[in-house]
Amino acid sequence: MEAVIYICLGLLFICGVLAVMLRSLLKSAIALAGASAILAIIMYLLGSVWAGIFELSVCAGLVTVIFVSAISLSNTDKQDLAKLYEDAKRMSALPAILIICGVVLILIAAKTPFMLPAAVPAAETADNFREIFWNHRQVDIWGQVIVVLTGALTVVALFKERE
Amino acid sequence: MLAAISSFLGSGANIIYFMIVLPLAVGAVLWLVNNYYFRLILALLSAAVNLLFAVSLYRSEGFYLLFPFSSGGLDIAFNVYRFSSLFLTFIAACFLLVILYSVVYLKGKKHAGLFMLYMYISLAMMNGAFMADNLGVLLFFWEGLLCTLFGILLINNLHNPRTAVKALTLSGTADLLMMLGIIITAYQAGTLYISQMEKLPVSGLAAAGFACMMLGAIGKAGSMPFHSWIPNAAEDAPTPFMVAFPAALEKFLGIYLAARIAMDIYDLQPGSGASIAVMTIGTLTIVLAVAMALIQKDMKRLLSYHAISQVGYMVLGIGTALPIGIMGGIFHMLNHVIYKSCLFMTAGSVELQTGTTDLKKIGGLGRKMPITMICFIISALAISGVPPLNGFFSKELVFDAALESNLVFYLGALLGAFMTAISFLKLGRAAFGGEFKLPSDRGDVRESSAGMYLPMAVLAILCVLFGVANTLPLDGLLGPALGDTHRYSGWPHSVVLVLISVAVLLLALGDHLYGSKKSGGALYAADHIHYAPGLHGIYNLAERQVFDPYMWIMQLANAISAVCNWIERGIIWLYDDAVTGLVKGAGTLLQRFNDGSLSRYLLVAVTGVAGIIVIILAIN
Amino acid sequence: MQVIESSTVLIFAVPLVIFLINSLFSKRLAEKFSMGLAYVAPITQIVATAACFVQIAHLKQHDIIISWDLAGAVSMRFAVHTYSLVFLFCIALVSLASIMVANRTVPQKRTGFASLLMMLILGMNGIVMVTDLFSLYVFLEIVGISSFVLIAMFKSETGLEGAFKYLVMSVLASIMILTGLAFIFMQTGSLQYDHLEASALAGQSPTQLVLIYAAMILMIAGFAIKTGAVPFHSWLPDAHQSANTAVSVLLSGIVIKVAGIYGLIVITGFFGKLPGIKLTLFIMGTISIIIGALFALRQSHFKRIVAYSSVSQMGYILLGLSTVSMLGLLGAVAHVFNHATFKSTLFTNAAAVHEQTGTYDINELGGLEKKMGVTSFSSLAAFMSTAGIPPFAGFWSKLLIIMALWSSGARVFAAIALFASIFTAAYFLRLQRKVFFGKLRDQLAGITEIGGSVKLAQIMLTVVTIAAGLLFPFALLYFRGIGLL
Amino acid sequence: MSKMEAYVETGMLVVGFLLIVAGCYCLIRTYHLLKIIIGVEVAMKAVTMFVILAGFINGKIALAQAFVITVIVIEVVVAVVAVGLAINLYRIYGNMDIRNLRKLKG
Repeated sequence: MEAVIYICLGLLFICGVLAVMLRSLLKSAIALAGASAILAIIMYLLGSVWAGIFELSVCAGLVTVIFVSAISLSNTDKQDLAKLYEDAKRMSALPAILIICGVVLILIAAKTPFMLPAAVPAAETADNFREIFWNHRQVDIWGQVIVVLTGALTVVALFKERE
Repeated sequence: MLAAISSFLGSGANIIYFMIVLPLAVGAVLWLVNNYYFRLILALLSAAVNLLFAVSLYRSEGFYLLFPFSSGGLDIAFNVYRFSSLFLTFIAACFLLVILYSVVYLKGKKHAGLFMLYMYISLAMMNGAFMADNLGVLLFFWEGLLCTLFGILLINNLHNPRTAVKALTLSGTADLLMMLGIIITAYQAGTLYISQMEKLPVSGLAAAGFACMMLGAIGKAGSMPFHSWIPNAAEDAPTPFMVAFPAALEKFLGIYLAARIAMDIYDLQPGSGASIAVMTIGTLTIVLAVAMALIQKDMKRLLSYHAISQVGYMVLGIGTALPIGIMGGIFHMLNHVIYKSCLFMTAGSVELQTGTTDLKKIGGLGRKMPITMICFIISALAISGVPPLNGFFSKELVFDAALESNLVFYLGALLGAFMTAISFLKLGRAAFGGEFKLPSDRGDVRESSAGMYLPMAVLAILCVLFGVANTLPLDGLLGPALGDTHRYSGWPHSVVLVLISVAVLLLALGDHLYGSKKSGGALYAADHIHYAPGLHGIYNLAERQVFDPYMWIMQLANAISAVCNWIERGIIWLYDDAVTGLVKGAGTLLQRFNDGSLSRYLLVAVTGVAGIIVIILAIN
Repeated sequence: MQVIESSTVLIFAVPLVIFLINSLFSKRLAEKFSMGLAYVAPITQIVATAACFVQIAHLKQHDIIISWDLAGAVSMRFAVHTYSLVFLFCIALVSLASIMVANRTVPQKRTGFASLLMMLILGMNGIVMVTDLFSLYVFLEIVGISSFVLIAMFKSETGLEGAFKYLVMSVLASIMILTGLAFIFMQTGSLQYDHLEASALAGQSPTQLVLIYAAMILMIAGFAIKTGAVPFHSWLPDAHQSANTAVSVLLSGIVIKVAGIYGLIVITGFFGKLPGIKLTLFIMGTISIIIGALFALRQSHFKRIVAYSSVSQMGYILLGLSTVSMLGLLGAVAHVFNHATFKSTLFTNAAAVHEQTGTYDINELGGLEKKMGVTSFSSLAAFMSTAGIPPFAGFWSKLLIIMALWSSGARVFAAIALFASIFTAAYFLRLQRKVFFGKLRDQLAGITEIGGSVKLAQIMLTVVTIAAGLLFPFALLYFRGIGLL
Repeated sequence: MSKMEAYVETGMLVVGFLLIVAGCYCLIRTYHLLKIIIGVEVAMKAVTMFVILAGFINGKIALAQAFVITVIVIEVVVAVVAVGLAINLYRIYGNMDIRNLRKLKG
């Protein structure tokens, strides 16, 4: 299983960097969707099925749809992104920065005595999740309800064409 | 009553806070609301509540209160006990009358609200000063009073702040001395709390501390050498100010502190050098100020010199360091407040009706303003020390103490009494006697309204009451407050002294009659002294303000400022150009940096995170 | 208990119900009545807060936990304590002022404004009452989202710009806070306040606590962004300047404090004893005071000056928190209350001046004192309170903060805090002088004092400012007397 | 727990940090409004992963799932608001350049 996780991590990293570096907004959005999908797989592998499903449907699906519609509304093409927004030029330092950060982080992880807390095996089932989500986290659910209502207000307030 | 108030306020000690906050709040309201009747009612009501609080404090066992949220050096401590609460009561009672008079006097005048605000702030400051146990806190209230004094003098003279600046300079110098004295005293005693101080011996550095504090305290009361703004204020300031400040409130405060310095903070021994020095200041104040009063031709100015001269008796009494002297000094202060407030009120009443207090222009007012005249006569007799009015008894106590110390002081005091009597004979006859001199268009002079003569009448009655029944103030109030069980009430025990005093008064009467006959008119009755050979030259110099310490200070200041001009210029450059330039430059630089670009905002934020990481790593 | 429970229900239910009513009505009807209806929420909240306070004073219990079970099992837990009551009261007061101002400054989209305001109130109430760090984050986002939309909904150029900048900075804050939460969760296994109190830092060595340190760094930075402390302040003047003034009242008056300061109060309450945290807050507070004041000195836009003054004042609150002592916390909370009142006053005045003269540029104004007496006076009172001049309320809270700094040994910071008051006085004197004092400009000759609800709001807030100043020591004594401090 | 899994956890932390760096870099450097939002989303993926990782390490994966679901909902709504703002700005300026947003400064 570890090998699969490593591969997924690598893919997630690549998708994330691509989403930032790609020279077309549409491709960036698709790379982002890819990252979400791979994250969903990692979640599934770590045992959180429901979160994975949510990530896949909402982040990889809904968010991508929003992005794509926004991109089509604003029709920025490839040349524009490169020229008008100097995207390629301004993003070009990212790989170097990532390599430096990566080396530093790996050195820190390998050399320093810092410890992560010892892992505890999970002893929870699907029922347990349902219990926690619906009962123990009710405040959060109400919060979600309010967030969604606010989102609805946002759509009314911001997306309407000029009156 | 205390119980009722205490239960209302949560604790009796909370009265202490209310004594300070209530006047501030009322003052603000009076300032903002410009309606005469509302102002009258609220002023009376609040002064009455203040009096109620003061009385209930007086009747209580006393409180010691430490402000609950304090830390090293910033402790706010209040101590209310017999002596201070007695003064609180005095001042509250006096304030009630003064405020009634002021509201009526200032009806419809410009800046009346501002005047009220300053009056109430002063009350708050004074209450605070009486209750403070920490010398630093005391100083805060003390200086606050200086600010209101300055403000009140500025009210009508914004464009010509001569008097205000003079008062600020002189009182400020006195307060500076006080500050210095407090620093030395605290250093010597090792504590800022009066209640923890054991009587310091007046020697070495402590003597300097004593001198500074004493000068500051009696300077506040208006004693020489910090007196010379008072006659100027008599010309410029509204009369209620004179009633309130030089006549009453500042006397209370200055003498209160002088008494505490002599009794609680320092160990002032009778006959010691310090005692002699204080008594000398007192005697000089009496004689010199009354000599100036003698030649004045303006009612308010004349009275203002007497306000200075009378302080001399109080300082003299306290300076003797004898129980009888201190008692006499404080009793004299109480009496002085009563009759001098009354006198100033009559002056204000005259001014309001005739539009002037220049004695050359008025005369014969007695028939038109009978109540004012009666009040004037009673209080003038009291200030001259005619038995059996209150002034007589307190002066006798002071005389007694002075004689016990040194004959010179006694003679000086006696001379003062002589001249006081002369000048009041002249004033009374010139203003109220004789014929009516005002131009015919001002012929409608009549008695002032009830709001004005009521306080006067109360004070005049008190003059008589405190004289005839002097057991009440002496044994009933002051004795217990000072912890002195000796009885001073009743007639003075030494008949000889009384006879001498009476003889002096008769002598004064004779001199007055002689003078008025010689120079033709009551107003000029003192001219034979004014123009006597030898004295004439000195008076001339005095008129030209050669003896005015303010002028000395000013000349000194001029010299210093000439020397320090270039330093000053440098400092001005530092403040005007360097500092503001630096601040403005820094602001502009920041403004330029903040160019509205979101990337820069984010970059700054990320730098901030890096900064936090660095701090945390550096600490660990 | 009964009283507190029903009060909390009201605090949450009333805004929600008002929101539902707004969306159920027909559009035209809602546009007419929604603003009037909105008054109900803050007024209910003030009453409920007062009732809670009376009850707490009666019970002499500092901390009260309320559990609701809506769906069977014990589920929702909220806490009410003295400090959160102060915050709840401020929320209600500022919202009330905001609605009063909005009555005048929001001519259209009144329903939208009212509904979003209800969401904002809900979010802020949630923040101060939840018992779990993650729930705090959720309500933080509600506050954030409704603030963005409130700024942007009028679709002015600057409004959209300010909202977008706020959003991006806020998202950065969310990323940091959430990462911090994940680290704390990783270390302790729970985010509930009572679990954190029990398990936090118990016998751990620094190498084991690396996650907590990382979390603290990220969360302090995140909450500092929400607070607008320097160097995380850049969005604040932009957003507060560009928003409709009714919204600025809310943002500057209460949102930055509930979203930022309250979060910092919570996390310093748990982890403030870690070495380094104190110093971080000290430095951040001091820099905020000075830089904010320097910025404020150079502005010419009325609202921008006031907004930068918020940055500066947040510095004082951070200094109070940085002592991690009871006295400091008390000073900070008192300053939160005072800042809520005087900052809303100043923004209300900005609205009044703009409504009457049509400009925010202080260089085009002058001499309004004679024409707009109430505005001028309330501005003066607010400015004196901000500058900490006794006996106004700001003096007392600054005094408490400086005393806390002094007694915690940070005497240098105490001195800086004291002297920085001069800056405060400087920029507000400049504002007051340019706008209200001096000679009246000819083109302003015809203006009049603002009337209606804005004037009422000014009077209400000024009365609260002055009364708080005069009664502060007694209130303190009273709280001590009933054992709440 | 085997040693391998500890490495997995460290690896996830490292990758997550790198993704956050990438996202924030994009946030700071880009001139395009939508690209900013994409950068935010990239960083949020990493944060979501951290939460799940935390639940995985201390055995409270169910609680972590509850957290993650809430986070996702919030993330979507924030994205909607951001896109809404971006579109409104596009309507005003005709492009999505962040450099338009310099009216408020100083």
